[in-house]
Amino acid sequence: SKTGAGGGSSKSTGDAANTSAAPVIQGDITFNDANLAKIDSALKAALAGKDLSKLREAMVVNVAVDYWNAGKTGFTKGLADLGVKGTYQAPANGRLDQQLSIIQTLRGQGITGLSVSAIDPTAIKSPIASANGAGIPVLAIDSPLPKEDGAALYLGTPNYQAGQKAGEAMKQALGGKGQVVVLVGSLTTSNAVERIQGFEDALKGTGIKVVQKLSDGMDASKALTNAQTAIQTNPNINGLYGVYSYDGPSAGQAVQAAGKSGRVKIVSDDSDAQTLKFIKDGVIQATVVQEPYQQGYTGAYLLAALKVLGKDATLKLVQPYLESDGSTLSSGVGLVTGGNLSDYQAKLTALGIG
Amino acid sequence: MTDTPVETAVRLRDVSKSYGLVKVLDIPCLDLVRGQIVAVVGENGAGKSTLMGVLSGTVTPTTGSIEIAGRPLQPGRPDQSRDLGVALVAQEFPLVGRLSVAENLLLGRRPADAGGGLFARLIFDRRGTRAEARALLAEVGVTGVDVDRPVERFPVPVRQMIEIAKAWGHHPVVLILDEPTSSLGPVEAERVLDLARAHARAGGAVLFIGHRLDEVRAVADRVLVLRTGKLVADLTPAEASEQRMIREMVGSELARADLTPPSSVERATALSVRDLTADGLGPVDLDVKAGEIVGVAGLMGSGRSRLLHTIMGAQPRTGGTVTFEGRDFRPRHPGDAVEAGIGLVPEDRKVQSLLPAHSVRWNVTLATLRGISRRGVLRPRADKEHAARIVKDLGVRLHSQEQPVSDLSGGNQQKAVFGRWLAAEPKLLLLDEPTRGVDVGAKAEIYHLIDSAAERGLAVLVASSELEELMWICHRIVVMSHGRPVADIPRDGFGKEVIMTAAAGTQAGAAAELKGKARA
Amino acid sequence: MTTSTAAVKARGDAEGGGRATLARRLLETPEVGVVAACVVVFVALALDKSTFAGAVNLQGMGFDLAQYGLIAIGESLVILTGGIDLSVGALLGTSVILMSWFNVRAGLPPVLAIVLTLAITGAVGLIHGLAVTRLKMPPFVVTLVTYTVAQGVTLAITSGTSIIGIGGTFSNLGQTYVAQVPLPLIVFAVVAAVAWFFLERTYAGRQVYAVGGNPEAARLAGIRGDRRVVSMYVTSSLLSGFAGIFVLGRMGVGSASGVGVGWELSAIAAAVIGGVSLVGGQGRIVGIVAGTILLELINNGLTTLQINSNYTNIVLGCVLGLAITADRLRARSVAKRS
Amino acid sequence: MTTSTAAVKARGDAEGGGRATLARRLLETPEVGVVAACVVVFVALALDKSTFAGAVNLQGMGFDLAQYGLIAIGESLVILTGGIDLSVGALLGTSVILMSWFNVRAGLPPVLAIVLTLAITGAVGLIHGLAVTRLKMPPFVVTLVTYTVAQGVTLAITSGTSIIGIGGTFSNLGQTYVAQVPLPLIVFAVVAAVAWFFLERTYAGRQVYAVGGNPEAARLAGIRGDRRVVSMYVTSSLLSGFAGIFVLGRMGVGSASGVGVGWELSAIAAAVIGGVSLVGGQGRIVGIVAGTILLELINNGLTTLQINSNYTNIVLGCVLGLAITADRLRARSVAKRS
Ligand SMILES: Nc1ncnc2c1ncn2[C@@H]1O[C@H](COP(=O)(O)OP(=O)(O)OP(=O)(O)O)[C@@H](O)[C@H]1O
Ligand SMILES: Nc1ncnc2c1ncn2[C@@H]1O[C@H](COP(=O)(O)OP(=O)(O)OP(=O)(O)O)[C@@H](O)[C@H]1O
Ligand SMILES: [Mg+2]
Ligand SMILES: [Mg+2]
Repeated sequence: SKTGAGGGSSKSTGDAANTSAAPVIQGDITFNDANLAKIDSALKAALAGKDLSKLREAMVVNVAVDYWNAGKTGFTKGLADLGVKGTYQAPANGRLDQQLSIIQTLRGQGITGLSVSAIDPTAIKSPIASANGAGIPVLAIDSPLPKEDGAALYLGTPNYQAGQKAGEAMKQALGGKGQVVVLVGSLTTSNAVERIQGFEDALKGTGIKVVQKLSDGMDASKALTNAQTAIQTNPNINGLYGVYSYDGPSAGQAVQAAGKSGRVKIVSDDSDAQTLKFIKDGVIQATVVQEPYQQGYTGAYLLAALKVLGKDATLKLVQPYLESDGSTLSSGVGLVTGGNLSDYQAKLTALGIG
Repeated sequence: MTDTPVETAVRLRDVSKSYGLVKVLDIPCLDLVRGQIVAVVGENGAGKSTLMGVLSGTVTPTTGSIEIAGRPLQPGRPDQSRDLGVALVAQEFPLVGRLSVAENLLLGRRPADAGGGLFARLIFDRRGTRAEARALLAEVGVTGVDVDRPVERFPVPVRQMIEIAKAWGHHPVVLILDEPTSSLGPVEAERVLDLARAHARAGGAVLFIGHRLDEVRAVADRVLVLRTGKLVADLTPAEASEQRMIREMVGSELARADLTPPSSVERATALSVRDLTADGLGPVDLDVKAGEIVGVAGLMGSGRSRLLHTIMGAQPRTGGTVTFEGRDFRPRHPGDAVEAGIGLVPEDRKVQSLLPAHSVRWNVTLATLRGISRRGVLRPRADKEHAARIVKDLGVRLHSQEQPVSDLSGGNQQKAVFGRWLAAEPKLLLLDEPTRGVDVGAKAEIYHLIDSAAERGLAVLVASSELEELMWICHRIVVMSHGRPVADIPRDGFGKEVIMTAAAGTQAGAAAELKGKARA
Repeated sequence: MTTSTAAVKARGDAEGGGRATLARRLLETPEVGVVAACVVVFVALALDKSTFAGAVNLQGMGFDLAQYGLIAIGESLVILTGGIDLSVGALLGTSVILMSWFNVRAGLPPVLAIVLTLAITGAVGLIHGLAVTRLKMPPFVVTLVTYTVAQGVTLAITSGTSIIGIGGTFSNLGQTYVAQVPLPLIVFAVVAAVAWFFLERTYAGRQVYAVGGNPEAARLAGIRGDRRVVSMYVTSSLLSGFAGIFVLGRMGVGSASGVGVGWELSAIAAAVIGGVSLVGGQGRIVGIVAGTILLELINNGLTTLQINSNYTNIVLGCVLGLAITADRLRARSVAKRS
Repeated sequence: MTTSTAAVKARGDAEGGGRATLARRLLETPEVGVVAACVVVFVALALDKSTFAGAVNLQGMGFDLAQYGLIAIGESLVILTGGIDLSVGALLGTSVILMSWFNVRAGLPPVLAIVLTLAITGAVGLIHGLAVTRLKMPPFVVTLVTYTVAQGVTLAITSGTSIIGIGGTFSNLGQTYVAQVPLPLIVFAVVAAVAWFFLERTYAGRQVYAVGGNPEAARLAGIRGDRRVVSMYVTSSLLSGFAGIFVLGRMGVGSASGVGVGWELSAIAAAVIGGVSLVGGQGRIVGIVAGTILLELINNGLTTLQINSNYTNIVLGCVLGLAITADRLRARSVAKRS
């Protein structure tokens, strides 16, 4: 039998029947695409006729995961459109010291621009300073960096905002009442910390309480164990938030195996294939998605512009599209639900990352 | 007795040691004086090493007090015992294999001529250490050992001499020698006895443990006999006849075993070696018949161990042929030899024989595991009975089969290893220093076991540094020198002189070789 | 005559040992400490939180236990030979990916995917064993290389993208209950029993201990130690692959997120806590299993008790430290009294 | 007479060794393999990529080297005594946080923060040493507990938020160049030299080898082995704290994101690659330093060559495997010929 103790009560295993009663969560996949497209063409126009053959751009992300495959695709596409050479680097294990070493080493290789998704925004300060000192413009992607760190621009979705979006979705899913457990790969990396912060802030003042944050040390199997133990030893838990891209699938698997699909709501981050499948099955209610593709693509444009046109000229070009803080260029944040899943998948396919 | 006041070197009061419920040492009162060599004899497991351990601080006594040269010894503090002037040559000589000879010789101390300043106390004086190490070795009569080589590269006898030199270097008040000669040939053994005498003459006290009673008689000024941890006799040299010592040790009269090998019946040749060569060995020609006990004599480093190891397949052979039981025999691993029916009792118990942390039962059944299992499965009952039989046959003294073998006394460990191989019922048994550390009674018993096995057709090749032993039990003695057999002496030609001259590789030896060949 | 005296004495001594009471015997068994710790932790948690000992949570722990337990046994077998296998966790992660890849991308039926993957892990173990025995390379380095390469292979195959759509056979294996007992747990129990039988009841198992205890003595006793060593490395790697089946079945997706990496530390810890000596030659299956259970209880308990996650590691470390210290004190008092 | 015969043989052997040419001697030095590997890798990389041997890259490697090297030396000292220290990396991470906390949150001047942190790490080492020597606890478990607790402490102090605003003293220490050589690298060189001197040229150092090689022999020789062992654990922990200073100075922020965790594996690997035996009592500083350099060269080289990050781990593992295999083959041919 595939039903364990306690799972037998739920006769309907993980079908959408249960969810029908649940409030519908409002999906949204518009991102900031329109604005970014305008920036791309503006930069392209400004760079037209300039000699870009000497440029060597580098994109350094925080860990080699699925999320960044789209980023890499975008970056490569951007480089190709511009006719620029470049390199994409990811610390294989997502370790801070690896990332710092990579940046240090790249600097020794004579790159002309660096976009970086910092594992630790504070620790990246001195590498950026020395890069700037060597005339290498730095673009922060994905994770924002404090102004004083010296990055010229930030292109991405503030993690805090993504967390808030997840919180809003959770609020709708639970109808404003319940107990939630957060599953996360690390409680110390800044993007996770910020997301959880945003998530908790969004839930403030509602009847929803975050009772536990469980770290799994970047191990999907451990995440599954955590989710399982949490929902099985505390029957009051009716919501799970999976922060890392594999946390959603692990949460979905745990809920499905426990026969509680639809009764325990799941909100996750990122568009892991399994996450999308679980959304289709109604196991996961919603997932917060970002646009790593754009961070790569527009990032390549921005780096070229920063080096060739200079910082001031570039900033002037993008000025109209910046957020209120004057240095953030949002790549937008979306929410995929059962309702807009097929649209989202169509969009991915169009970009060549489906 | 004499006009000079007798100075007490060691004073023991109410000293006892128990392991669990068993009291292994119980000495109400014992004084040792300077200027004497005191021999301690007793059966295996009588408590001799325990007594020495207590004196040297390595064994914490359960009760009692000890004074060394008038100063009290805190129990279980080897460093303090050493400072008080006790130096121990342990039965299992503890050397740091990876460190050089020089550093081992001066382990835990500084060269004597080092200054007293802070610098000299902290900074390792390499040159001084080396020089003193060389001097020490020369003093105990070992020359030509490269003091920079790691100790692990030297064979057992050299290590034994290094251990003695190490203790000697402490200039102790009390020098304890725990079976110092058990792995040495006669000449080195004599050197050690001379050292002991010199030490006593110089006003030190010597405690000498030995199972070779002739040595004990030759060297002792006083003989203490231990039996099951108790002091049962305190003999003057005049009283200490061999019979008397044995009687006291055993607690009863021991019929002098008939120490002649079984009359050899004409049998087939079991082992035939032709032109055998290996690293540092050969070429060797040798035949051993079934039921024959052949001794291998030689000086240390003469290749006895290598010969046995090469036959066993434990050391790669570089040439020659071995025929065993009529078939060409080319072992590539000792496992092949065991399967063919050959057993080896190696010379270094600790390194080559024992699983120190494991039970006696596991140790004695090691070579017969496959045999006592049924289709690969061990049956606990059969396993235990098998082990019990071995232990009983060999008279191994222990509390329980399940105690770690390292808790046994040295001699009993040796008996356990012996039992392991006899139980395998081999057709050829290779023995390397087989009775090292075994007491007289047990020795006789082991000889008896060898004899009866030989009567049943076991061929035996014994390498030993103890010439008496070879002369007692062998039909024939092959003498080796520089890796080759230089003489083959039949039983009626036995004599220490003949063997020694042959071993030394002089012309006399060559003559003996000729003579031996002529007779063979 | 002499002999008979000695023999009589020996028998007397032996009986002296036999007379020891059961309680004393128990106290002297090295594994009793960790088993007791398991019981204490379990009872304490069950009293504090009724759901802890509930069937649902016990089942959940059963799944975990099977995963960790399988590699802990493999790890211990290698440690018994005097080696160490750092690759068990990473290899498990890789075998999860290999199985999904064979199944999904190469379109092979699940059974074939499993067989192929096990063949690969077995080959890896063989390489470990040969490198250690033939080339005399330090096991730490050999398996560290695999640890690194295996993670690399996982990443190279997936580029970080999980493989979805694996066959139902896997989830049948990984999620089925037999009489309410998780199938993986049953398999683990069987593997543990087989390992116990091998180590305690076969001559080959005894030889493993001998090789770990003193390789030279074992060699001169005619034991072909190299074969034993190689086969233990192969078994360890195979068990990693085997555990991978259940992990994959349970997760339902070939996850690329470093599954298994770091588990070698838990496996080694379970072994050491259970009384396996890292020097080799010493340790028993009952201790290893108890060590794994203890770790699982503590880990699960931390989640169950909803310890503030900022403090879980501290609590985990402290409980572990306490358990081990208590065991050492017991061992010391036994040693003192003897 | 007898003795002299034996002597002749022994001398023969010795002279055989003494007569060896310099080349032969070199070939027999155990560390020569890893040093050669360093040279080969360096030259290969420098030829392939001119920027590799450029000043900027060399300086960068210098910083890395100092960090890893300091804890590799501490780790090796512990391994020499026959133990192991799993906590070096995690403790480094914690000391980074402690220093920043003392400095920023408690408002202490940097020097005082450093002193306090070193005192704490020293105390941790002391506890390790005492647990290992007095309670006879397995070093693996003792330091595993610290490994876990230290990570927990880091999290508990920071709740995951990095501590910013540390004093300039740190960055002075961590980022200064002396004649174009990074200060941390100089410090590392000094520490290595001191460790070398200690191990090769002081009695205490030689005693460490004795204790690691044969604890019983050392005890019988009256060596207070426990003191040596304890002091090595203390040194190891202190060096972790010490390395923490430079890591903090280099990063300019008390990073809560798991700095140091996992470094113990690199440290152990560097030691083992450099010829340190995990059994204890064998290994030299020159090998350890070379092992660290080799790892750093490979790691840096992978980035320099812009290996696709999906394959870095595979390449890293393979290069490591090759280097070690080559060294083993060398050692084997030496053993055969001698
Ligand atoms: N650590 C231990 N635990 C239990 N029993 C021990 C331990 N050490 C020694 N014994 C026992 O104490 C007794 C005396 O041993 P000891 O080594 O003193 O004998 P010995 O007289 O030196 O014998 P041998 O001549 O064989 O060396 C033996 O029965 C031995 O089994
Ligand atoms: N080159 C070698 N390869 C393998 N084993 C060796 C080698 N040289 C010596 N041995 C082994 O080392 C051990 C000790 O060497 P040693 O010089 O004592 O042997 P030996 O010449 O036989 O001495 P003895 O005649 O005193 O027994 C022997 O067991 C021998 O098999
Ligand atoms: Mg003894
Ligand atoms: Mg010999």
